[in-house]
Parts: sequence; C-alpha cells; structure tokens
Amino acid sequence: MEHVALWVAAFLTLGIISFLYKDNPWYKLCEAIFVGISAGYWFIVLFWDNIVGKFWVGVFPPKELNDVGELVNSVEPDYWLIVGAVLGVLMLMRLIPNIGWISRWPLAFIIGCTSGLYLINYFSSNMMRQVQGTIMPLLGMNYELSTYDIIGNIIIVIGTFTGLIYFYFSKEHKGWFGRAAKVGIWTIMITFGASFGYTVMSRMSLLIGRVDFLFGDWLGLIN
Amino acid sequence: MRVGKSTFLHLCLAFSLSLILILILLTLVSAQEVDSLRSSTDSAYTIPDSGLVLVAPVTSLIAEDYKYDDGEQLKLSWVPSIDDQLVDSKVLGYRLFRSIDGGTPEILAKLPPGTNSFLDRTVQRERKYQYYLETFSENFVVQSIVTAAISPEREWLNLDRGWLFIIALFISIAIIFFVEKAKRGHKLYVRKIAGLEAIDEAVGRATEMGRPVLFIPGINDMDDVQTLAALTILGRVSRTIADYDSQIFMPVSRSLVMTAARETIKTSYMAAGRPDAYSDDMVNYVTDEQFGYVAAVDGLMVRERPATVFLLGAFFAESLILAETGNSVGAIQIAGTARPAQLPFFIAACDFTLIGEELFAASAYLSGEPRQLGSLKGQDVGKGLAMSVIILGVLAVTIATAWDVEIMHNVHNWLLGVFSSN
Amino acid sequence: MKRLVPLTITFIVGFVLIFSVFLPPAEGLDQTFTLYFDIIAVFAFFLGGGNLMRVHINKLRRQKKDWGFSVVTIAGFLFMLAAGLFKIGNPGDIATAVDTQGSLFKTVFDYVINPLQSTMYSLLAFFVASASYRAFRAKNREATLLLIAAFVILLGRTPFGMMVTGWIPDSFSIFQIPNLAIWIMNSPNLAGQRAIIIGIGLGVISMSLRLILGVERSYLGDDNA
Amino acid sequence: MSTRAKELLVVGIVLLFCIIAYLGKVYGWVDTVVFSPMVSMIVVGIIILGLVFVLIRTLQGRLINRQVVFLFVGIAVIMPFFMSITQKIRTSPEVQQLYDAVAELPKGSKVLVSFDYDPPSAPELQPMAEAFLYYCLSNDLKVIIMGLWPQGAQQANLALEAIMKNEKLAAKGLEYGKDYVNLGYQAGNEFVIQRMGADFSSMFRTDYSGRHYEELELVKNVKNFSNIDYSFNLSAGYPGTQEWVQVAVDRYGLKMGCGNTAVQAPMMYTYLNAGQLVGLLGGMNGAAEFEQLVKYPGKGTKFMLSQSFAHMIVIAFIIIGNVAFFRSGRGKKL
Repeated sequence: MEHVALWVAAFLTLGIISFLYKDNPWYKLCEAIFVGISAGYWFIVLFWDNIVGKFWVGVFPPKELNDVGELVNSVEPDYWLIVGAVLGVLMLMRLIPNIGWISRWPLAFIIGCTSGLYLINYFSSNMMRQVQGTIMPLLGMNYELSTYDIIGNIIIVIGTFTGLIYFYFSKEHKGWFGRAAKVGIWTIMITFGASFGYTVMSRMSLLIGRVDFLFGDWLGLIN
Repeated sequence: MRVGKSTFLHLCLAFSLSLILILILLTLVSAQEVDSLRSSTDSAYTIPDSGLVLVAPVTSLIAEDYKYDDGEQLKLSWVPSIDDQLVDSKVLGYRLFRSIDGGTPEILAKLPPGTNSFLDRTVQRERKYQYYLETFSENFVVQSIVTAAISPEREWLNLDRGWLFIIALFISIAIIFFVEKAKRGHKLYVRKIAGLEAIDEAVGRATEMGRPVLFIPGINDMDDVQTLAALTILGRVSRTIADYDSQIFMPVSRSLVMTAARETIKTSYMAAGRPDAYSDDMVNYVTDEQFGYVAAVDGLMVRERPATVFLLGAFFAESLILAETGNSVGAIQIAGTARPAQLPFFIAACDFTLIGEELFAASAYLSGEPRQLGSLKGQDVGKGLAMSVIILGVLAVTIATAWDVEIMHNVHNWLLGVFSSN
Repeated sequence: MKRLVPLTITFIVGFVLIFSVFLPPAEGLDQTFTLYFDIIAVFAFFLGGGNLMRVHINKLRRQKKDWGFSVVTIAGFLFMLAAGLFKIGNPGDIATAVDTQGSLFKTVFDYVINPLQSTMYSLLAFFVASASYRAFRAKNREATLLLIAAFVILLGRTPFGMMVTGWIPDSFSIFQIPNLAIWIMNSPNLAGQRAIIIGIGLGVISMSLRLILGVERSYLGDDNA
Repeated sequence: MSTRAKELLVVGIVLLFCIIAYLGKVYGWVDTVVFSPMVSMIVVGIIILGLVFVLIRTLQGRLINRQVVFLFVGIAVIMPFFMSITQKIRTSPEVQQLYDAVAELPKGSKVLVSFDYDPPSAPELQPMAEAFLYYCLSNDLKVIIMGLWPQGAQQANLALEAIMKNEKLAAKGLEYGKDYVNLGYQAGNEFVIQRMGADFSSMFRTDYSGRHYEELELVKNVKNFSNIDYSFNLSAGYPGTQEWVQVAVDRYGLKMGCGNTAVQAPMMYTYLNAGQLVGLLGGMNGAAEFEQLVKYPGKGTKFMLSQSFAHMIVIAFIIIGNVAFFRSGRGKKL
C-alpha cells in the first residue's frame, strides 16, 4: 500500500512539473484527476458542513433525554435557517426556463449582504485604523527615537500622504499635485518591490519540499 | 413595471433619511444610566490557622451591564487577591458563583489566577443576578462579598461606534451628493486610468487575431467585494466584446460566481442587441479547489491561446502562476486586485495593473455615466478627509511631544479616540 | 417587476446590515446572513457541479479532442461524491466526520489532492525566477525603485547580504543590507501599504453604495429577459 | 530523430532511472548519493558557466527561453541536496540568544515545545523542530510536547522518529514518559494557553497515545507554567507565537523562544526587542544556523543550501536581464 501511495504521489508530482516544459498528455491527465477529484471533495465538505452541520442540525437539533426521561431538543431549533434554504431553492429555479429570473432574488440578496457587510468592515479596519496608525510624532525632545526611526516616521507620513494623492481621481495630476502623486507612486513601487523580494523566500521552500519528497521519500537517494 | 431611475434613488434616499431620523430619536431615548452596583464593604480577612495557605479575598467586585449589547451580557470586574502574584502565587484560582432571582448560588466558572474580569454571556433580560467570587489556595477558600442584584439591559444604539457612524455617514453623503450633482448635468473631471483605457484596444486585438478573451474573476466567492468589483467590470467588458463580436470564455471556481457571471454577460449581450450570440457555455464552473482551478486555467490558456486575459478580483498565491502562463502565450493582460501582497506579481507579469482602489473605481469609470463618475468624486472627499486628519494629527502630536503643549496633547488624544472605533 | 424586486432586496438587505453594526439588538444579523450565504452556496453547487458534468459529458458524446480526459474527470468527481456521501471506509459509523483518518475520502485527499496541491503551488518558484528575469528591468524611475527594493530585501534575507556589507562599521549598521532590508519593510513599505489600504477602504464604500442604491445594476439582467 | 521521439526517449530514461533507484531503495542496493567536494565544485562551476553563457546570449540580443530559466531553477534546487560542501553560515544574534538560553538550562530542566503548524510549513519548521529536540534530549533536558494545530502532534512524532535514528541519542536509551512526552493536540487556540496557566492537566487529561496525565512521570508534578523552565514555540500562523507571547509570556512570565516561517518572522522582532521573546529562528536560515550551533547537520542546512542557490539564481537572472537591457537599450518580450 505504501508503495502504491508513494508512486501515485510521485506520478502526480512529476506530471504537474512537466507542464513547465510544455502542455502534454501527462499534465492533462493530472489536471483531469485534480479537477474531478477536488470538485467532488469540496462539494462533499460543503455538503456535510453547511447543509447537514449548519442547516439540518440547526432546524432539527439532535434529541436528548432530559431529567424526567422525556426526549427533548438539546438546543432550540432555529427555524430562520429555512429562509436560507428557500433562497437556495430559488437559486435552482434557473433550471426552469420560464421562471429563471427568480434566481436573481437570491443573487440580489447575496450582493446586498456582501456590500452591506463590507462597507462598514472595510471602512473601520482599512480607513479608520490606518489613519489612526499614521498619526505619530515626527521628532521631539522628550521622545526616545533613533535618527533612523525619525527618518522612517517621516517617510511613512509623507509616503502615505502622497500615496493617497496618487489615488485621487477627480484632479489632474499636474503641477505640485502631479509631483506629489509621483512621489506617491514611487512609494508604492518600493512597497511592491519589498513584498516581491520578501515572498520569493517562502516560495522557494515549497519547491524544496517537493524535491525532498521526490529524491528523499520516494527514490531514497538523499537522506 | 418600469421604475424611473431617479424615482428609485429618491425612494432610497427617503428610506435612509428616515432610518437616520429613527436612529437619532433612539439616541435621545436611551439616555444612559450606569447600572454599576458597587459592593459596599469587602469581607474581612479570616483568622489565621496553622498549616493553611491563607489568601485574601478579591476586592471591589463590581457587576455591571455590558455596554452596547442586546441585553445578553453582564460584565464583572474585581481587583485580584493581594496574594495572587506572578511568581509563587499562593492563589490557585477563583471560583465564580451566581444566583438567579435570589435562588441558590451555583458555580459559574473556574478562573485562573491573575484574572480580574469576566463576561457572563448566559444571562437574560428578565432575570436578576447576583455574584460572588471564591479565592482558593491549596487548602483554603475565602469568599468575597455578594454583588447587588442586577439585570442586563438592552441598548438600542452602540455609542462606542458613534464616530465610525458619523464619519461613514459623512463620506456616504458626499458620495451620494456628487452622484446627484452629476446627474443634474454638472461636468466632473476624472483622470485617465491607463489600464482601463486599454480595455477597448485589448478586446479589439482579440477580434483582429480571431482569438478569445479570457476573464478570471479571482478565486473567492460572492461574499468578497473584490469578486463583486470584478463582475461589475465584466459587465462593461462583455458589452465591448459583444459590440466587437469577439469570443469570451470564463472558467470560474465558485458556482455562485458562475450564476452571477452568466447573468451579467447575458445582460450585456442584450444591451448590445445581440442576445442570439450569448450562450451559457461562455462561463463554466471548474472546481472550488484553489490549485485545481489554477491547473485547469493554465491548461486552458496554453490550449486556447487567448489574445487578451483579464485577471480581476481576489487572488492569492496563484496570481503569478496565472499571469506568467498568460504572458507565455503572448496575451495582453489586464490585472487588478485589492490584495497588496499579490500586486507586485501582477505588476511584474501583466501589461496593465489596477491597484487597489482603481479596481473598485473601474466599473464606474468604464460606464462613463455621470452618476457613476460622481461616486468617484465622493471617494476623493474621503481621501481628502484622511489626508487632513493625518496632517492635523501628525502636527498635533509632534508639537505636543516636542514642546509639551497641553492643548495639542488633547487634540491628539481626541483624534486617536475618534479614529479608534472598532 | 423583474428588476424592481431584486433592486429592492439588495437595497433593504444592504441597509439593514450596515445599520446592524450600530444597533446592538441587530448585531447577530451578520452571522445569520452569512449562514444563509453558506446554505445558498451549496444549492448553487448543484448548478456548478451539474455544469461540470454537462461540459465533460458533451465532450465525451461529441468525441471532441481529448475526450478521454473528460472521462477521468467525470469518474473522479463521481468517485469522490460516492466516497463522501456514503462515507466509505469510515472507521466507526456514519456519525463520524467525513474526513476521519482512515476513510477513503481522507486517504484520497492525502495521497492525491495533497501532492497535486503542493506541486502546483511549488511551480511558483519557477515562475518567480522567469518573471524576475523578464520583467525586473530598470526601464524608468518607478521600475528602478521597485527593482532596488526587491533586490535589497532579497539580498537581506540570504547570508549573502551580510557577506557583502558586513564590513560596514556598527555606527552605520543601517547600511548593512540585512538591517536596510528590515528598515525598508518597516518604513517605506508600510507607507505604501497604508495608502493602498486606505484607498481600498474608500473604494469599497463607494462601490457598495453604488450597488445598494442601484446605481450599478449591470449584474441584474434586463427587464425583457 | 523527431522532437516527439526525443521527448519520449527522455521520459523513458527518467522513468528507468526512477525505477532502478526505487528498487535500489527497496532492496538496499543503492545507498544515498553524495558528491565529493570535487564533484560539487564542478557542478557549481557548470552552473556558473551556464549563467555566463546565458549572459553572453542575452548580450547578443537573443533572449533565452523561459524553459531554460526553469531548468536553471530546477538544477539549482536539486543539486545542493547531493552536495557535501558546507555553506559558511553566520549566526545571527537572535539565534545565538536562543542557543544560549537553552544551553544555560541545568540538566533535568523542563522544556515545553509547542508544535503549531501543519505539513505545508514543514520544509521550514521541521528542521528547527528536529534540531531543537535533538539538542534538548542530548543534553538531558526533559521535553514536554504539545500542539495547538491539529497536525502539530503528528509533526512532533515525525521529528522524534527522525532524531532517534541518531546514534548518540539512540545510545542514551531515552524513555517515553520519563525523558519526553507528547501531550497531543488540544483545540481552543489561545484559551488553551490561558487554561494551562492555571492547570496543564485540565487541558491535557491524556497524552497523545491516551495515557493519563497523572501516570506520566515527567509531567505528573507539572502544574502550570511556573514548573516550566523554558518554552519553544514552532509557529506558522494563528494560533502561534503572538498568542503565546500575549498570554503565557505577558501574563504568566514564561521564558520563551520561537521558530517561525520566513513570512511570519519579521513581525516577531518587536517582541524580541522588547525582551518578550528570548531567541528566534526565522525560516530556513534560522533552522540552518541553529543546526550548526547544536552540531546536528540536518535538513535545515541541506535545504538552506538549496535555498541560497535558488536565490542566487533569481538574483543572477535579475542582473543578467538588466545588463542586457542597458546594453541593447530597449527590452524585448521573452
């Protein structure tokens, strides 16, 4: 069994890597396996978690014996969940040509949900908290900061400020405004460079892990 | 029934205004009374006895209503026993007892040493609760006094979030104001966004080459705003595609996105007057699995060789895999995401990249409708606010720390308070 | 009618959720609505999964190019559904979780999905290199800044960085590449991140409002459809 | 010979090689392959020559194929696994700090190791785990293992299995329950840490294999953090080092060091500077440095070499790309 498992894993690993050379039947086979198996996997996980775990158990909670020996619900059933199921069923109305438009209702519900939920969420965490974080002293006598930190703080404030100018839509980037926007885009470019350089490191370790599997666990050429 | 767009907007405005009015009224009604009941005296120290590890009880035990909830929590706080220390503590922990409506006290929780507060989430508004704490050592137990009876209260408004509400409201009103203003025919300037200017050309190129356009809306579901942004852009892009008579195909990793995308593309084809050219086969579900989806899209790219690739929405580690493969087949690529960590990869491998906010502004920009453009102007008001607060705050705190100016300290603290809303 | 109802639903749901943040009695609403979302998503999967089957069955029927691979996909999909729905090989009874160690479902995950996933992920290492070779050129001032920042951070995270600049005296330690890398991460990097993040916050507000107020309605389909 | 035939030939050769190597492993014909320093140097030389060739080609205005870039990355990652050359590794202060903290502990001290990661992060964290456990056990420190991530305890067992193969350790005849225990996984994230502050046994009634807490000689007298002399946390995210610092260190005064993935490590410097953490291993660098300090050359050192090679390849390609760009003026598409 262990031999089979190792060979299957190795076969799939090499198949995916072969894509780097060019598209080929081996890769296509791995791709077909991957798509089929993983689509089934996720449906099953969602089904047991959401339909059974959240919906069914929520509406029909498991029974248990109480002190007097009667069979009662362990928790109060939550009949509101049925609304969700009804919306879900409306979604399936797409399959019936004449009333297919009803499926827009659950869609509209979802869009309302997402916009409503994120409006405040994003606003408080992205805007409020970040603005608050940028309010910091640049220099000061009773303030223990190294020169580097002071320079750093000044750069953070100026960078954030000019970065925002770069994102201004309703004013032409000309004159001092344009120059500030330029500084803004420079800051943003440094940010991108930094995160690129930073992520390269962890990307390599993934490949190293795979190579270790192929030559170590599978072929046993290295220890 | 056909509803005029303006009537609908007015209805929305009326509804929201009335909601705001109700909110203000509610604020006035729920005048705050603090229900903290302070224990009057703390019980005395027990007489020492040989062999016992004596510990002092906790002091200042207070039970109060938890602020800004639906009357479902009570907050307890106390000063830990003086024998409760970080190192070699004599106190092994606390036991919290609660009696409901004057009944027999029952143990509610066992708490580790060092604890000085507890949130009781198992209370009901109609009941009255009393609490006391036992401090225990290896072989000794001492009780605190019992708190006065208290019930949790329901607050209608979360005043902690007052500033959040006011600032969000201010920016929302600014956006709605400029939307309305633009509708009345005020000309608004919007700067050019290179990635969006390129869309027409990119789609045209696909038509010329006789190759399809590939649209990837990210890998998240409809519960991510970035996916919504991608779909709104899809609306404009597919309109252009319908006009140019190009081909589009769109593999997606979520079933809901598939449904929504089909609806969107269909609408665009209708609007372009070519409903016959639309087919459900343009959008296909692949798999929910992140890398399974990537494997399939990569394969598709090299086999179909699209002339133009759109990568808009929420992307994670797959961003570069997709963008590099797209690049290798010689496609023009227009990418955009609001995930800062993935943006550098798009910048490196794509021809045009929409950075963060530009992704959300894109559909408004592309529509060219004055009302939509108005919302962009409204956004800029928000940026202006953020920038002025940053300047003001930085000045205040710098002056305050450098020269110790009292009033600047106050300004600084006030700003921090305003923007700390959670 | 076909258009008004969805617009109204979006409007009411959106507004109620916005205000629920400020009204403690309504605070649980977001969780309830998220639950609804989860449930709808599974129903939608019947459409998605059905679509997957249809596409591949069509390929098979019409004997299109590469139809053999479609057979594999269909077989894999059905196999996984069967393994998961009937909990084949689950130690214990039907009540145990579907991914209990030892079940067929979990085994397939461990030996098939897992290697595929991590290999696909590891391809990134190759693409990072090819992107660096092709795209990181000092074409203009912006690209140069990006390049320099990336270069410094890259060097700073390898022993190389210390080797090159280790001779710099401690009083100028900031110019030693590893320190410089940390400084870039903490200062200019943070500034750029902040500007982007604040912008995103505002962009989301504006787009959400457009959707809630029905200014943006491209997703809703046409009246005549 | 047609391209197709060549491709099939290559696949065939590779397959044959794999089958022989596998059979060799199973029947014990082939031992692990190690290049002599001479061969290693030649391999490095060939890689460098290859890069020079690429540079010349690029200077001539002929951009190389992306497949060639991929090949270089592949070779740069694979070859170091077989090399016997050792990289000069400079110990960074935070790694030294961790080593010193553990080295100072008197024999018999109790060390708590929390495994808060899963297999995807194993290439970076597993070497740290092995080196740390090896050092503790070979220096007569008592190790208590636990995990806040479901697969953490399993990773710990893998690490233990690997280090027990070491002769020095095998000779010590270490006993489970006396010299080390694995308490297993406990759900509850930071609340687990908080409850452990009062009472370990309330969170871990049994160990990994189901033995009762009180039956385990090593831990039966361990009440809470005050009985722990040092703690080491291997973390790949949440819950992880941050939670340990906030609860166990800040509230219960636990002395702690940590090993983090490269992505997470920079965020820990604040804690390190504030003295909340005593020692930090960041990414493969950290693992390799620590392995060298404790004289347990394991996978970290090996992986590190691969990683350095891969980084140098990336850096080399950036340089080549830019040199070519400045020579030719305008860049062309690959």
